[in-house]
Amino acid sequence: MKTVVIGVIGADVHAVGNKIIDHVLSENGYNVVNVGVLSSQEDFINAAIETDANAILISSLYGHGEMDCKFFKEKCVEAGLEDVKLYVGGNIVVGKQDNAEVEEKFKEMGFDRVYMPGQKIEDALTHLKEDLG
Amino acid sequence: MKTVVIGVIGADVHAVGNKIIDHVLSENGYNVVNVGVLSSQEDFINAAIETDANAILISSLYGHGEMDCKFFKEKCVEAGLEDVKLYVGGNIVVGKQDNAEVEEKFKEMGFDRVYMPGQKIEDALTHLKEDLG
Amino acid sequence: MIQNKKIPLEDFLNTRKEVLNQWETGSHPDLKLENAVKKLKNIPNHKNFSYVLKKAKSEGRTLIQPRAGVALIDKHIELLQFLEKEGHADFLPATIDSYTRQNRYQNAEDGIKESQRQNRSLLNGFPAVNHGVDGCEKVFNAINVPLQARHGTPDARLLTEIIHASGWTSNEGGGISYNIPYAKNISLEDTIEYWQYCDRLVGYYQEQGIELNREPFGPLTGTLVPPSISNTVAIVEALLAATQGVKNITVGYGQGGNLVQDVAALRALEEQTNSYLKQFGFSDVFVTTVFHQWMGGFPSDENEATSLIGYASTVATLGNATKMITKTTHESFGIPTKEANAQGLRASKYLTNLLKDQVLSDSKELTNEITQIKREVDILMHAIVRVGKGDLAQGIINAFKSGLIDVPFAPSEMTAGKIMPARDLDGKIRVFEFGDIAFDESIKEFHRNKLKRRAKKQKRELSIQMVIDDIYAVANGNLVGQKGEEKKHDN
Amino acid sequence: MIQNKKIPLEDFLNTRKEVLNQWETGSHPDLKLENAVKKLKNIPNHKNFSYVLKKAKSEGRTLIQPRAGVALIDKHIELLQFLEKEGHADFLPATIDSYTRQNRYQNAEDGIKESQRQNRSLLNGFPAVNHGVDGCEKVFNAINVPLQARHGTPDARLLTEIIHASGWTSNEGGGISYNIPYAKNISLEDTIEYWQYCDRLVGYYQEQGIELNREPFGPLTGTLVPPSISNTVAIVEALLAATQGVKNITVGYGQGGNLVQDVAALRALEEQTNSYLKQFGFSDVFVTTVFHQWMGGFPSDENEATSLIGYASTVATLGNATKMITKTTHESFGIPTKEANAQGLRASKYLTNLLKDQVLSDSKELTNEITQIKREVDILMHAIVRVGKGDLAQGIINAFKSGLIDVPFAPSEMTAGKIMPARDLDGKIRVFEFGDIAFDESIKEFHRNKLKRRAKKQKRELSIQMVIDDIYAVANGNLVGQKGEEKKHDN
Ligand code: B12
Ligand code: B12
Repeated sequence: MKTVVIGVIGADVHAVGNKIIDHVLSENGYNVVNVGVLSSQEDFINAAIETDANAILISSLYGHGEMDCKFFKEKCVEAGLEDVKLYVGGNIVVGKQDNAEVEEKFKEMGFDRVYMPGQKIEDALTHLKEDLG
Repeated sequence: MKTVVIGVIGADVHAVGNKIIDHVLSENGYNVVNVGVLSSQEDFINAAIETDANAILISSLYGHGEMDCKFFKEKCVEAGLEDVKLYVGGNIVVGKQDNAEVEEKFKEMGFDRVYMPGQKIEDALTHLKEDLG
Repeated sequence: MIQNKKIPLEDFLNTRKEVLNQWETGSHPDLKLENAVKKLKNIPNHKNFSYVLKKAKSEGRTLIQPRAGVALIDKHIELLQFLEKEGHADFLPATIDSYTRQNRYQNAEDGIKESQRQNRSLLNGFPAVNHGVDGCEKVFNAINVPLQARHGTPDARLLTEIIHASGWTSNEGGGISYNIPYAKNISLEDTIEYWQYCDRLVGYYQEQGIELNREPFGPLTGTLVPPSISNTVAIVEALLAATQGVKNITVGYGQGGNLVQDVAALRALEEQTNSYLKQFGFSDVFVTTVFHQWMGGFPSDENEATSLIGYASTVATLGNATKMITKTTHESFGIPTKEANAQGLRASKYLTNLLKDQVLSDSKELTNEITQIKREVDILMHAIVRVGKGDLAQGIINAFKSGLIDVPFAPSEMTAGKIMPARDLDGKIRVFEFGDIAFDESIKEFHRNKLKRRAKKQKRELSIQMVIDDIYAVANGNLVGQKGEEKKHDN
Repeated sequence: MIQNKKIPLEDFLNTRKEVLNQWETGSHPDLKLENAVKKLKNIPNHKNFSYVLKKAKSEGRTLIQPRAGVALIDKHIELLQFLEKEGHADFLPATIDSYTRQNRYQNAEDGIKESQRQNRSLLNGFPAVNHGVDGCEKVFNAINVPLQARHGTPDARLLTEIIHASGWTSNEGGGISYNIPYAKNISLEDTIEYWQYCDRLVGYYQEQGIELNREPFGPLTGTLVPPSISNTVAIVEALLAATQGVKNITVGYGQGGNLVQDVAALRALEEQTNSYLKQFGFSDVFVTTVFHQWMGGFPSDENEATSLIGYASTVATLGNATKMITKTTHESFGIPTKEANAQGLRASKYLTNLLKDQVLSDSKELTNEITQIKREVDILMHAIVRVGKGDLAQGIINAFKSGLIDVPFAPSEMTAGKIMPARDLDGKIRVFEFGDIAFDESIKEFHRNKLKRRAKKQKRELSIQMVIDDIYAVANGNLVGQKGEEKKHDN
């Protein structure tokens, strides 16, 4: 059973998607470790270390995603999590921006998969299978 | 009292605006000669000759205005009505087109005043005063 | 003297020869009835108007249909495919151009040529007669939903022949509703006769086992028409059509603006159409309703227009109409682009779908309004039957002649044009000038009281200026006209 | 132990010193109460929330207000001026950024700097505390309608001080409504105390003859919240505010989706807020209602979004809300541009104005629903008072602790999160998992029956998957979720 850490980063309290992600991934056979809303980068990293996770799925809905995710990959590497897959999704930037540009920005920051508004957790299931086996 | 001929040109049956124009111009002291809907160029010209009109106000709502108004000025001149002011208004072309271009097109055709969708008869009152005195 | 009797087959076939001679496209081999019958029998259910309407009715759904028509066949196909794909239209139309509507096929021909030359449509619709069966069938084959002709043609006999022979399974119109708002001095005798022909053709096909749909044009002039008047016309046309053998009829109503009055009108329309059909001996006609989104002057701001489209969709769905005709954000300017048209459809579909599980529930206000409309319709129907001395066709002709029934703001000289409507305080359409309309004193009292209350509240006279304000109001964002509406339109 | 008692002036002034020390902008001279009082007394009526609300209420109008907030002062002014001019907003907001909401003023400062550097807002709102009185007053002076802070701040004491001292005449929030949906593990004891302070400040100003408006946040999590739960929270917060001397309160409700349930909720909310205020001894509080356009996931198509905005406006107006908070076509993507925001306002205003003369009239369905909501609210209020042993503050804290009242989908650990709502067949929000909520057996039976009927009709289990489908549904154009909603979102 693969383990994934999920949660909502920063000062973000959007809880609905997080609860659904928890349910859908559990139903699909993952061991879900949910750090919940209002979680810091450290909360995600600590949970991933403790549970030996295969992937970290960050949600950011409220617009500050760009600031909140800065140097996250670097910190993961520092913590010895270089092989852990990093996903991010929700409404990860402020406003309606060009999807391709946003994706590139987050890929450059070290995320493996970047999801745009309107992409639901169900859309990530095949990717998770591909990436985690 | 100035006399104006009004009507709706071509195969056009939009009657509501025509009835309002009739009322508003009469209220404002004009002698209104209304040839009604479904009127040909000849209907307008004959009415103008018979009543010694000062202006002809053509309505076209249904989109065929461009075709229906072709050579109207020329026919007026032929009929000795070169001094009669020509106004056209309503929805005079097919579809939402550039206002300035449409205005130019109808001015080239010999119309003195051209009114775009949304311009009501009330908007023409000052012009009529200016033009007819 | 024209009467409401089923046209004998032989007479019909004789007239038919003349009709098919009106323009060269009338000679197409598929206009041989046996060929047309064969073609129509092969139409799959999902492209059959009657079938799709019946299904929607049984599911309680409100389906949507745009207006759309351009001069050239390929462009028209492109347009319809776009509206099907991007707009999720449930039904498609060919809105017919105004020259064809006046049987000016030569003008239409010029319009087609000029449109080809300039590579844009100079016609305000699709000239189906000029394009003939080949053109019309090409359009039909290019889409996946039922197709209907929508027009406003007093004499649509050739047009009707051509579209049905091309697989189009519905035709809008009627001897009254395609005369009064669409003509100036064609007699009702003539237009009723023309439309008896159109209905008889559908009746003929019905006898061959092909159920085509017919749709009287509900909104009439689209301008402050009191519901009882448009409902009466719709019911009369349904009876005239049924007499010719039509078995699938969609009666229509144009949004008035007040939610309760509109839902009441829809419900009264459906109930009374069914009950009058039974009363006249037609027990196997399938009746549905169509609601037209606001038919008067539209706001020019696109967001306001979309909002009005949304409101109309709410009313249609809560009123449980089976079909709704949509408008677009370009309405106040001109014929919409295909994009604008599809956007109107999307906005509409979103709400017909969202609200499909809800209806407006009975309230005292609603049942009172239904009762009021029905009572007025009954009185009008009674007067029509009376002056027809038993014949409905003669009745409606005479009733119009004597002003017993009257339509406001119509171009036609066949209606008295004396009736003058205005809105009451909550925006319901009432009458303040009755002319000779057949309402009894208690009905007139009801209307007068409603309008007096408004005049008092607004501190003004009941006058033509109030009516003009009401006509301008919706485009300005008001339902009940305010003093000086004409000055507000530049918002 | 915190209690629902008016804070003595001395205690308040003591706490105030600490509060003003929380960030450097707390030292502004206008935060001296006598200065603030002078400033607030000079505000003209048309920029005074309480005044404009009272006027709207007396005219039966529904006024509109957007959400809007960006990092920098000048940009925020530009935004608000645009919304006033192009959107015809009746009230303006500063939506506060999320760092400020969590009192992370240093993060907000970084956000301001970064926004200046990149010349675009990297904050999701206006950091009012960092901008201080000078910045906030500059904003206030730049507009011509009343201004309000809208946020979601558990501890908004400093923020509240600053905005009121800057002439902003309304503040959204409350000790419950700005905790449960906006925090994770801050106790209700703390947030109720913080908001007693905010209310006490308003009470102080009231004593000086300045009537400021307060608005509990109605929609809570915006996600399938049963009306009786959000109404109960609103009523409790109104009582808490009134206790501190607040005299002008706008209670809120977020659109649920079913027309009748939404109108019923609005009517029940207004009536019960007034009656509980009287019952608790407050006879001079002026109560209005605010309706929030759909607060859940929005459709991505802009025409569909506008249509939903139009439907919401229809409901608000027919339900006679005094204010409506608008959404935009960008809702599902991110913070809207000023253009998109103004468009949402125009679409909204068009209908609030068009429908101003209509209300939804009483039907059995409507009165039943009002009765149902009121009965549930009464039971919840009763339970709260009971476990508070006479004190409302203790009551609501204990009721949440024991799950007697519970909010679905909340981030906060202070609510049990056991309650599970779902829609019934016509889209009304019902409950199928009650946790420990204080409903009696007959209420539970009512809800269960409604949902059983849906499960039966849809041939499926009452399960969490049904709830997820309901959450996704509106964005897909359905109200009642269908099986497999998650697959439909790419339309
Ligand atoms: C009501 C209406 C109808 C009714 C008309 C009833 C009747 N017999 O009167 C019905 C339903 C029958 C109808 C039919 C058709 N209509 Co129509 N109709 C309208 C609608 C919705 C309102 C018109 C109206 O009454 N407005 C209120 C009056 C008071 O305003 P008005 O007519 O604009 O007139 C005022 C001003 O324009 C101005 N004005 C007018 N003329 C002049 C002249 C001068 C000199 C001046 C100064 C001012 C001026 O002053 C008037 C009074 O203030 C408009 C769209 C809109 N405006 O929202 C479409 C519209 C005019 N119709 C249109 C069309 C195409 C048709 C049809 C072909 C069917 C179709 N495709 O939908 C048929 C045409 C039939 C025919 N042969 O003419 C199009 C025209 C398209 C274009 N120009 O590109 C419009 C714009 C709708 C659209 N966007 O597609 N229609
Ligand atoms: C409901 C809601 C709220 C509720 C939240 C209640 C709660 N505590 O949960 C309330 C009202 C409290 C709220 C508050 C705020 N909100 Co809000 N909210 C929404 C709204 C309308 C719906 C969110 C939702 O629940 N959707 C339903 C769930 C199921 O979908 P979801 O959250 O998108 O999650 C799914 C997908 O995104 C995806 N997903 C999410 N994360 C990830 C991660 C991975 C790896 C993958 C693969 C997929 C994935 O899968 C999830 C399940 O399918 C959205 C707009 C919208 N979507 O229509 C705005 C929205 C998210 N909110 C927004 C904002 C700004 C705020 C506020 C700052 C206030 C404000 N300005 O309005 C505060 C923030 C407070 C804070 N500190 O966080 C903005 C964000 C702007 C931006 N990014 O540019 C949005 C987009 C609205 C907008 N257009 O302005 N909000």
